[in-house]
Amino acid sequence: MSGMRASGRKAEKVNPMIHANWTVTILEAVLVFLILYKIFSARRGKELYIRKIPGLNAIDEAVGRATEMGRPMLFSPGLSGLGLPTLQALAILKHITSAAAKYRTRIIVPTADSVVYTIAEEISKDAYSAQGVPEHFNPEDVRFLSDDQFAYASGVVGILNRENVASNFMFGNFFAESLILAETGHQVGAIQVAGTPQITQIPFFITAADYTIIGDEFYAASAYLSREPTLLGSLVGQDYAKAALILIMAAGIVTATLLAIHPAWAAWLDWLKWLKP
Amino acid sequence: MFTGWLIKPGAPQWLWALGVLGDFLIFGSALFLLLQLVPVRYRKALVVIITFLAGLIYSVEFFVPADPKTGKNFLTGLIEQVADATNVVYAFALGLGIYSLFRFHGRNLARKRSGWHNSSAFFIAFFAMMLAGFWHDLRPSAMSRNTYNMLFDGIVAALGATMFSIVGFFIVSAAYRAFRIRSAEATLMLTAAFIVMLGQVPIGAYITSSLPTAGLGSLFKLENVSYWILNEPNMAAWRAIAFGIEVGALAMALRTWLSLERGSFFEREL
Amino acid sequence: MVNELFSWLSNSHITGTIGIWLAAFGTLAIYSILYKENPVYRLAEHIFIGAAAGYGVYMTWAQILKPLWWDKITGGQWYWVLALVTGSMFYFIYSQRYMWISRIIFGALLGLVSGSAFKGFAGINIDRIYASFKPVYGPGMGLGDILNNAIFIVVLLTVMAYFFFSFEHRSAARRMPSSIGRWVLMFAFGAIFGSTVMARMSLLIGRIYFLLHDWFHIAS
Amino acid sequence: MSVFEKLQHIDRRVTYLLLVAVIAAPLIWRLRLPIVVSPAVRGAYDAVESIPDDKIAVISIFWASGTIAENQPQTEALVRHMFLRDKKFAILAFDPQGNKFSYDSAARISKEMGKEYGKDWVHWGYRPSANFVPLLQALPHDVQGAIGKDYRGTPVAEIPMMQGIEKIDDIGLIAEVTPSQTLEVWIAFIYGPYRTPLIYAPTAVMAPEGFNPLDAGQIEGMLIGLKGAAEYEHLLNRQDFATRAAGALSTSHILIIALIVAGNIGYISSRRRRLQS
Repeated sequence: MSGMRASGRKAEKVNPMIHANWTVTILEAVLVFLILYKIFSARRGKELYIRKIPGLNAIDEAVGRATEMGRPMLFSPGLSGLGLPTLQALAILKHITSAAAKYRTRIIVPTADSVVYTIAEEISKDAYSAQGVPEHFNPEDVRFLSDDQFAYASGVVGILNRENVASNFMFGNFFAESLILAETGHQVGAIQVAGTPQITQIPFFITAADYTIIGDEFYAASAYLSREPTLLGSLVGQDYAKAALILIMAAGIVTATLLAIHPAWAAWLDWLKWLKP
Repeated sequence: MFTGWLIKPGAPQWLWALGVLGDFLIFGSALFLLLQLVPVRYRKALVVIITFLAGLIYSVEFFVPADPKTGKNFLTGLIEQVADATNVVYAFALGLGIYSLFRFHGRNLARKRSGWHNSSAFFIAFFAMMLAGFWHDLRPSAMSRNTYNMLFDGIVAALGATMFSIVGFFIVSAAYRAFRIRSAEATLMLTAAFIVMLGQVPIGAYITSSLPTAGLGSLFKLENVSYWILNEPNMAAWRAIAFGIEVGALAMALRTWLSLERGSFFEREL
Repeated sequence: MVNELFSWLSNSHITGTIGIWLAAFGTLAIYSILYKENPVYRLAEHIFIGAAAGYGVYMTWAQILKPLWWDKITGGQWYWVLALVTGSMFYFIYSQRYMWISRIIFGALLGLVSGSAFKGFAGINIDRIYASFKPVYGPGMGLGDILNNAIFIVVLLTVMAYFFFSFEHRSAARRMPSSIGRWVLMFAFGAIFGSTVMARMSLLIGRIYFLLHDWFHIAS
Repeated sequence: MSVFEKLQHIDRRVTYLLLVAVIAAPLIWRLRLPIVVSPAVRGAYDAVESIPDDKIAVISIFWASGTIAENQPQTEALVRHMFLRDKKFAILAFDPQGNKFSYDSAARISKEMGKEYGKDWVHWGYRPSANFVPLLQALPHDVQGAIGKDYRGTPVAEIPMMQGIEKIDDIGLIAEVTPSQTLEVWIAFIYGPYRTPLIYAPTAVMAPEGFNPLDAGQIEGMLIGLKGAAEYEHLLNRQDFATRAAGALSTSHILIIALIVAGNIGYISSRRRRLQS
């Protein structure tokens, strides 16, 4: 797939786990159960509360502004090939193209991966057909630009400048080019909404974009925008899963503290080693 | 067909190419005809099943305990093949990307739209770089290597490094504009950035170089403060964000695998 | 004429010099965007995208298709032809009627991506969960460790609290952890920003040094 | 517009020009900014000094053109130091670009200092990074067998300085110059079992990877990015690229800080004025 991207810093170290042990199996089973349970209970029609995420409300505002000004929008789904962050980006793209099709506002989608390009084209075509205006879809607006990180950046910079873009959306995996895109968007006066699971790039979006979706608000986006019961349920399930992680860590902290005070209790408190990688 | 029986290893490359083409046509048409037999109402189900089965390969391989002697289970051999196959299949999609580029720039040229000369520059650069690559690979000589190096160093590497270095300019303008003490949040961000920036450069180390190198005073040396920020509070915050992101990704994976993500990508009936 | 060209191309000194001039002009052309968008930048952009695409085609062949596919077929593993058949399914997106065939390959890729998530989740998170079991107090611990661990725990919990979406934070006391979390986040983002500046400046310095030294021959 | 308002709205083009000026100046003219040598760099320097005469050093190259500004000066400073003290060394590249860059650098310095290829130094050529771990597993038992041929295609067994270099015990130091997470692998496969001294020369953003091993004594020293290379040059009493670049690093950071301060002075004063009026 696509090669290494220059990103600057790597996250904490990643230990490639080859096969699951029992602890991992049980932990993941619990998390999966919590998420699926909430999805299915939401599908049965349970009302769910989701807090406000200001950055995501801004998406509709940005679409509205481009429509009023009669200028195009740009959506960049990030640099990565087909992976989970890109899938989420494409789900957000679907929401935005549907709005674009509804208001007949032009949206340009430059991509950095052939497969992502293919799916993005399909999503856009689909969205225009669903709104009953398939003839408004311009296949040239969904483009493959380059799978080279900085050639892609140079192309998006060119489009942002030349097409007089009014709203710039950046969702997906971004690396060192995040600031190039966001700062150029700012310079051309576009209203910008951005979100990425790449933690190193979030600060650059915060400084240069108007609205930044932080951390796992990125994965909450499609639920928040579509209000689909499945997705809302999943979002609540994710909260429960995170709560489970917090409980495990709290128990671990208490145990570690007790062990530090009374090393002799190790015989009773050795559950910690189950999680030892 | 051809490649399996008729053409044996050692045959000339062009014969292999013909054989691959022939096999592709035979197998491709067979699969195509087979797929026509699938009734329209089962198409969606077929896609759902294939998605689920594909997901099973990696997940079952991960969860089934491995033979302690070899470190492998019954699927480990298969996933190595699947990983290669995925890479190969993915690589064939590059043609679509190239098609997209050619369609866009080709139309620019054909209709003499404004900027058409840029599109011709695109084509020239594309073919020059591609041919130089194959030339130096297939017919290595001083000439082909020089040409390849000239184009690679002079265009791809140089423009890439330049585009990358533009971040240096933009970091200055973004920091200047955004780091104002407008709110508590902005002030916190500014403070951390300020300390870490100073702690990383020689001049920062110089400012506090009069502090002792050991003991309590050394804690306040700028480079140590900056190191502490990066390794204690920053690491904890990073870990907390990452937990959320990872759980979000896991949920996304689950929904995709089980095709619960209805309406997230496609709506049109098949 | 052709012979002259060939003899130039055989001389690494000449091609090296041409390469440096190409690179220097390209560098200046790209930097011209900093002033404003202009025809020179546009030309450099198109050349860059073209060359990168050409390079991409060559690299896809040299690094993926040749070793993983072609060499296997010509080595006797004929069934790798099926990878080409599978890959061709992408191309049905351009047909209204057979578009659904492309969904099969999308489905398979989505399945593979999601199936490997369990492994990815475990590899990334198990170590980190374990590493988070930090004692808050112990007789053998120095004041520094105790403080650091306490800060670690507060930061971890408050930031995670910020990312809860479905719990209503009505009362101020309930809201407190998540607002502390948000402040901590901003502080952390500031630190990430600050720590990236040096690396980016190094690149820019490298580029300016190239122009001054390799091309202009000052700053030696 | 008052001075304070002007301070708040400096045109970005002006800031870019200032940036080019403050970077170019120390590169063109000698600008003696103070350099403080950190203990980590001192440790690396001392480790090179104490390589036994009957052992060789290995410089491992993982970098490519993307991080040349940081990793090349590190490589060159190490090479220069080894030539200066007559320590024999071998370069081993895991990146095709780094392979060429490192050979060119070492050959240039070798010529400049009157050293001879094959007698004072050798380049073991390039191995794909996929072979990194297998090579590290094979190297300790049979250096010449694991390496095979050098950069120029000569069997290493025929190279004068490689005579008697057979096992890991004949290697006195390993220097890892890298932009990626490769240190752990060296620690796991070489330092762990054989206690061969290691020094680490990462890019600035990767430096956090090194603090833990440094603290644990698994690495002797560390050169952090361009700054580390400059400190190393300072110890060698030289003022090469890194020293000048370190000046430029300092000046560019001072510029950013000055601009932030100026912007805030403008902001505070104009706000105060608005409150008064």
